[in-house]
Amino acid sequence: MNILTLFVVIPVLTVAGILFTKDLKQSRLVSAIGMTAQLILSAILVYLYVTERQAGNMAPMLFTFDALWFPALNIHYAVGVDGISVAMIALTGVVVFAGIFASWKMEFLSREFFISLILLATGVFGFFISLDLFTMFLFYEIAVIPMYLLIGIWGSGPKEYSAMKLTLMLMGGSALLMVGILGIYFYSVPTGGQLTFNVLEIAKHKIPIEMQRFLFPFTFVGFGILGALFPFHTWSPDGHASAPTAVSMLHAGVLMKLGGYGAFRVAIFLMPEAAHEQAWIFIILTSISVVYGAFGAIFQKDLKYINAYSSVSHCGLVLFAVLMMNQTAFTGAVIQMISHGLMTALFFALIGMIYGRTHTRMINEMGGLMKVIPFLGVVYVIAGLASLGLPGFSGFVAEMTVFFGAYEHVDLFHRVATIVAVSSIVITAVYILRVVGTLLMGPITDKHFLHLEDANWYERLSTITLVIGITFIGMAPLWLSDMIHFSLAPIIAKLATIQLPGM
Amino acid sequence: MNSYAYTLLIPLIPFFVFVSVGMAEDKLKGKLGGLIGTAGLGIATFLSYFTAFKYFISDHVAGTGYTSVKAFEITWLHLTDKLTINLGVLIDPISVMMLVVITTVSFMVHIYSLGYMEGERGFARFYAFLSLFSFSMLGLVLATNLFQMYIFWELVGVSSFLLIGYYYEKPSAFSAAKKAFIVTRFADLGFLIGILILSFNTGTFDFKELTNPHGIAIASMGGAAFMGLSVITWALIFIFIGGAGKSAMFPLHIWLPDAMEGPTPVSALIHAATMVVAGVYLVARLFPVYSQTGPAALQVVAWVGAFTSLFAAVIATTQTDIKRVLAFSTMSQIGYMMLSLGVSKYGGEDGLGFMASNFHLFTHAMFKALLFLGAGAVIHAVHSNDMNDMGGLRKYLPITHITFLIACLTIAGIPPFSGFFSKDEILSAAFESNKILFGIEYFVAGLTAFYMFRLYYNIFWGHDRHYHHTPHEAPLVMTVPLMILAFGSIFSGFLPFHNLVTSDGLAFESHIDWMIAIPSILVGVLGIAVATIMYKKENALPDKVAASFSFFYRWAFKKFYVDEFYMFVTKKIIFNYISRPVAWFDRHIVDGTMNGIANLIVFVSFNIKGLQSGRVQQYAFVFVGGVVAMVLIFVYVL
Amino acid sequence: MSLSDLLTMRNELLLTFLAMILLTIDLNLNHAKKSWMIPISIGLFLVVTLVGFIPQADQTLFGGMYHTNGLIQLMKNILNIGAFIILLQSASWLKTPANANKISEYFFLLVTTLIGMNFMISSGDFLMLYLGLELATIPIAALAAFTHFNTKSSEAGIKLLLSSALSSGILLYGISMIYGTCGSIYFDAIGAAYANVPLQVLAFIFFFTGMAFKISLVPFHLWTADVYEGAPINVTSYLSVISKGAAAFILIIVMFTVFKTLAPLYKNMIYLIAVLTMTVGNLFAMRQKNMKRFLAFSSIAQAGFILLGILGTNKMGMTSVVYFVLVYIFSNLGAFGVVSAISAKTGKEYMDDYDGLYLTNPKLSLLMMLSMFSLAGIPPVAGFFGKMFLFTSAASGGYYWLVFIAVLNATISLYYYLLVVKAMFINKNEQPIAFFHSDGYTKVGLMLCALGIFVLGFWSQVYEFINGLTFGI
Amino acid sequence: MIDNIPLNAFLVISTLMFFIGIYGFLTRRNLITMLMSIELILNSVNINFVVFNKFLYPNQLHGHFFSLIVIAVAASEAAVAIAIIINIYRNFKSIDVENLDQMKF
Repeated sequence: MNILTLFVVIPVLTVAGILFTKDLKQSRLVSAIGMTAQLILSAILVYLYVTERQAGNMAPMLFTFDALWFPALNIHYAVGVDGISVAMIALTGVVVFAGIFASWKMEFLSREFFISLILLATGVFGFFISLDLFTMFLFYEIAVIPMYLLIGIWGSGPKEYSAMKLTLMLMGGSALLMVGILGIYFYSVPTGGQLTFNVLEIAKHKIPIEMQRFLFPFTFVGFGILGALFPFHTWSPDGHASAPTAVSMLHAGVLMKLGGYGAFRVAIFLMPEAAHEQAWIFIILTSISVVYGAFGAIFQKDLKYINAYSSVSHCGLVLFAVLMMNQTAFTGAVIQMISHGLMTALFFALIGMIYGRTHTRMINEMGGLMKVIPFLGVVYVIAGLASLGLPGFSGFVAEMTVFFGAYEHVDLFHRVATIVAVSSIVITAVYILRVVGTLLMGPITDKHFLHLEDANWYERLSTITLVIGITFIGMAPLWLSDMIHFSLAPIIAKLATIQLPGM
Repeated sequence: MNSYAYTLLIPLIPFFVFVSVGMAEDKLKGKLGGLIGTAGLGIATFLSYFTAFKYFISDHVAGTGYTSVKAFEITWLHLTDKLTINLGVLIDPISVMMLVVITTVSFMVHIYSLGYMEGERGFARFYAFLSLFSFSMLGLVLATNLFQMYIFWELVGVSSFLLIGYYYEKPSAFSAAKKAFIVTRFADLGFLIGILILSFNTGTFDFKELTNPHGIAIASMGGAAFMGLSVITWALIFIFIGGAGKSAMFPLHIWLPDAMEGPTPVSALIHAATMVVAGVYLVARLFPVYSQTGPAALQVVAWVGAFTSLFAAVIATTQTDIKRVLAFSTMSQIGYMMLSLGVSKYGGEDGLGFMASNFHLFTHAMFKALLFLGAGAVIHAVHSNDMNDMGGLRKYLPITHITFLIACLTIAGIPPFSGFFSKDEILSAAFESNKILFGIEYFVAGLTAFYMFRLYYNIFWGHDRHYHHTPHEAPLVMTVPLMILAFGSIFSGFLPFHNLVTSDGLAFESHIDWMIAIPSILVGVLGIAVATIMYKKENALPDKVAASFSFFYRWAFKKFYVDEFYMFVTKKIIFNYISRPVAWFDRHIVDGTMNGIANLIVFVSFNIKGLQSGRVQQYAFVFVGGVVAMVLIFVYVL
Repeated sequence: MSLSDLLTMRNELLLTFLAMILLTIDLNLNHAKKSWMIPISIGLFLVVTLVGFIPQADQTLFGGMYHTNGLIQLMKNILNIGAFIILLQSASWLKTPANANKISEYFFLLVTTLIGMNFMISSGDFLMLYLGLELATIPIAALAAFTHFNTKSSEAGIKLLLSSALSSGILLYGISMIYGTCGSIYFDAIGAAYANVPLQVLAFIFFFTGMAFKISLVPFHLWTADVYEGAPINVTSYLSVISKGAAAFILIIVMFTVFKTLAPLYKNMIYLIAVLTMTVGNLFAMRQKNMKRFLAFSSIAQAGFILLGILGTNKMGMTSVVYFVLVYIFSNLGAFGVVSAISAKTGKEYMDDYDGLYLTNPKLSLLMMLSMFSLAGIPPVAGFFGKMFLFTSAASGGYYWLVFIAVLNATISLYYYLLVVKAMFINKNEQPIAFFHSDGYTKVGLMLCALGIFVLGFWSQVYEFINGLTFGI
Repeated sequence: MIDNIPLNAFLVISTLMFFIGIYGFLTRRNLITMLMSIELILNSVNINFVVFNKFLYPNQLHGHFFSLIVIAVAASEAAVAIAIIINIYRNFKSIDVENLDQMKF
């Protein structure tokens, strides 16, 4: 069997396995085994990919597998990966793994919880391996829908409202996406050819520019909604705030990345001309996202809201980078996705663990936690520092690559936008330090906190996995960056063929 | 690889100490963590001295200039086609000098802290952070390129943050740490923008390429003008903003006084001797670029330096917290260094200011570290920072007293202490360049002597206060570093800096210009004299003076309300008028629109229910109406 | 024409025999044994259904009045499968004492309407079409009024009958005009003779409204909700699935053959009606608390989606419509099956009653959730594929904005489908519906639905098979 | 004799009947009267079929047969309708269509 198909098969088998379990202990064990296998498989994939590339395989996608599914519509089950998807798969593997351990004590309807969680993961993995727009869209929706149950059943606060809002807004996004994908399909080849959903095939031809102009906004905004594009981001704060820990982790950590990845892989890759024409609108929106999210975060009091707004800011940077449309910025976008995925998952994991102890997420009700739960405190500080872009952590690498890529444009508009985006690093520092200060530092504000226990083994495992990811990328980014860099060659070649008007 | 490859170990040893001590923090009993840290830094110090010896003396061919050597370099990240971030070790006169400064002071602080921090909760953590700082700072000075410098620049920022916030349970300590981080972060934004502009115009980060005065990189600078200044000038000004933030230049200085919340050894290491001079080092590093392509930027550097030195000195005369006095004094002295760089030119004797700046950096590191550690010993003895709680301590703390006095004399510029020599060079450089700046600096020299001796007398003279227990001299681990640093303060002035650290690497002749030196000594003596009159014995004079300048005194005492201004801008304006509206806008307008759409749908849904009236005849009516409508559409529309 | 040619009509003949046999058996059973009718009927119906799968050559009978081919046979089979599932699901309701004497009547009426539908689909002229249509409608009115002690049931029956009489009157008026202008009632001849003169356009509109009534398109849908609510659940599911499916089949065949020259004109009208139907259906469905009424409006919205396939006016369009109806049958029957099972056991029909259902009846809840997702078009269940292909065929005609509106409507529909999911999974309930065991018929019926919902999407051969039979303009 | 009457006259009659039927259906409150209105509509259709056949296509019988079958279907429809109406009368003691609005919105 093709190694990529395993990425879908293993979760499905895990789900099937959980169906036969009886209680929390069994179901979490099965999930843990399944997702550990998945993590190992991700690592193997990275290794195989790198060795294959070093062996000189220059194909745009590796490990491809193609099976005709609906011959009448030429829908294929087509999978394949390049450096970008490999990186995203590895990210997903890590986050899902950490997510399982972060929900080790999910007592209520535990079987159903793990099933939904892993279904979500299946969707994400499937999305990243897909080369066929149809299956991509299929997996996209598979990934979105379990969110409703996960938030609605196991969430907190106004969970029904948040779950509904999140689901509907994301489905609204897929309405746009559907138009975009179908439009691409019907213009995928010059008149008379066999229509195709295959991304690589479509990329060989140029979609007529009038259609691109029409379809690009649909596709980009469609994916952008999932990527928390301003002003369509409002599902994110509510959704994250209500979601249970592992769900927030997965959602912010990997699901939102579907937006950025899709915007890049579909919107920009297939419709570069229109992207080039219309980028300015979205650059304005994303620059706003970046700064606006950060300012929004300053004012919040709920830890999850803070992190949700910070996600808006960071994911805004992903889309911002994608729109810059050069190799460096694309690389930066991917690294930022991975970096943000790990960081935000770590944040949400920690928030969940802290909430599990203090039973509040309001920062002004907490204080001095560093003294009682030093492990979580230290990891929180690490996450915070990573989030504000400290060198040595992944966030720095990502942001710098993005900024340099964006600044590569010589015109004033792009440069001003870049500087606006760059300024977010200060605002980020403000809110991160505010949280760290109020939450962890200072005297202990509540005497109940004196008896809190520090992290358990599974919590340590969950957080340390993510910390390792963050620091590893932060310290030695070259392999990742080069892996992505190389994979961008086809799109860069395609971009180079565009006639740039007036430039 | 070359014969300097081992220098890689100098930053790496503290790094490994940081990782190992940091990981095993709670397992390290007693002073073990501290000892590991100190030992590690001892090795690094030894290697640094060895490097200095090797570079300046053994490897040096007489009569030639010092060239820079890339001891080690790896690619860390590819950014664009041209720009690659490398990490490496660059050996040249200023980096070697900085190595010596950093390792010396850091080593002293490590030893000192064994005594000072004894029994503190998180003793090992303290040493882990110290090692992290040493690593970052060494990485910074050894940077082969601008971006590496930025990376370590951020890292020193965070280690400073961690160390200031060491007493994290004290809200004031953490807020000081936060302030330091955010202010420097803001400045780093400027640095980053500067890097962006500079690197895209020159196509390189590498210092060797950038600063080669005959290289392509400098030649390619120029570029379009923006608001009357060339793009490169703007880039350099932005980069200087970064430096100004780290070096606490006005108006980005507000974090430094608060940073004194950290443990005193930290203040000595970071906020006096090493990190705060990073800005100076940055400008010195890029000095050829500044002097060749951005004279306007250098002007900015000079004036900011001069103003800060005056501004800080004035404030220092009014403060009562001894560490804050020292902090303002640091600002003032760094102002000197900046000024000196600002007035310098490139090459030969014109580069006097450059040399003087580095010289002063070196001597200042010694005496300021000494001052801080001395202050630490005092605080250790009386458990207070406020000079009103001190007095007559010379009997109890003899060693501290003597070393402190030496340091005060040094900073006051009294020969033959080192401060005299370095300050004299700066004044000479300023004299040759700009008489106004020179005048300011003269005045500041006097002020410096005054406030330092005000401090000195307030601590060690006057009558005893009510101490909780009798103050006692610090243990030997603390006094030995004091003595070593005192030794350095006295004799480092005799180092032949004009042969070693110059703008173009070539030695030049330098001598003391007595026409400048004698008035400067006199000014220093005058300052000391005034301080002696006012503070040696308690009398009413200081209050009278304060009263007669009450308005001015109050402003100076309140640090000219700069903090309050920032507070106003951040808390009131940004928080209230940007962040709060953004949050409101997000909840009510953006989210409101989304919810509004949903509510609208529900509203419509509720209001059209009458259509389904339950009456079959109405249904039929709608049915027939539908038919008619379709007919009409077919007839009139299609 | 030999007698053996009549075997071409094997579906209709078998169903007729079945109806007769049922009546005969019923006459010979005493009261105590009436409930035997259930296994007998279902078993015999299964035989009929299976016979339908025997391949058969294309053939024409009665000079073109009746014809059959692979596509038509497929449609009939789809309807048979649906009807079979409904029969299974009706069992537990029929066993209630109130129905003890009416079991065979139920089967008889139901089979009769199915005969009508089969004739309707097979029709080659308007006379056969009309006959089939009426045969399919009038017995349903009787079925709707089946529980005669229930006022709602009678009301539903008369509302259905009166509305359908009006609509068939208008439809007939249209047919008479077509006859007047074309001189024939045969589809082939009319298709060839259609010249889009105003009277013919008018005739088309009248005809279309008649069919639109059956599929319940806005604004001809108003009867739907009331009848669905009033009729017994299994009749409702029959109406919403089989009756609607049959009408959709014949509509698309007629639209693609008889009225193909009108296509450029009617596309715009269908565009409008599709938007109206989806939107109005959704807006009404949002507020419903009664599950039957809720499903009624949801089925109106679904009908709007079917129009998207017709709009494609190509082979892809027809395939997607047939495929969608197939998927829709399973999804909707899944939902109705659960509602029916619960109603038969507890008599509860309101959404609030479903609160906390998952904790007591997890399997029913899961099936209900899957059906809801399938109806909403959420992968990986079959409904996603059905919707997706409909959208594809609409997009093939360049109707991108319509696709957008449709998907937005699907999003709104997801809202109310999720309300059901929310009730079952999220809402807390002091007194949830207690756990109960369904009888074997229901279980089999529900399992068939679950199987269909899961398999139809992934098993692409189904789509390919349909695609091999369909045609476009 | 019938040949002297033009086709249009029949069509006018049938159209009038059709609309009278629809009008009656929309306005009469009595269920039986509504049913009668339906018959009017169906009869107008019958007239159409017959006259079209007679005048336009005299050499075939489609129209005649169609109208015959419509009559038959109308009869069966009426039968079922009246059965239900009787049931309604039992339940409501009235056959006024106004009463039939238990289910709405």
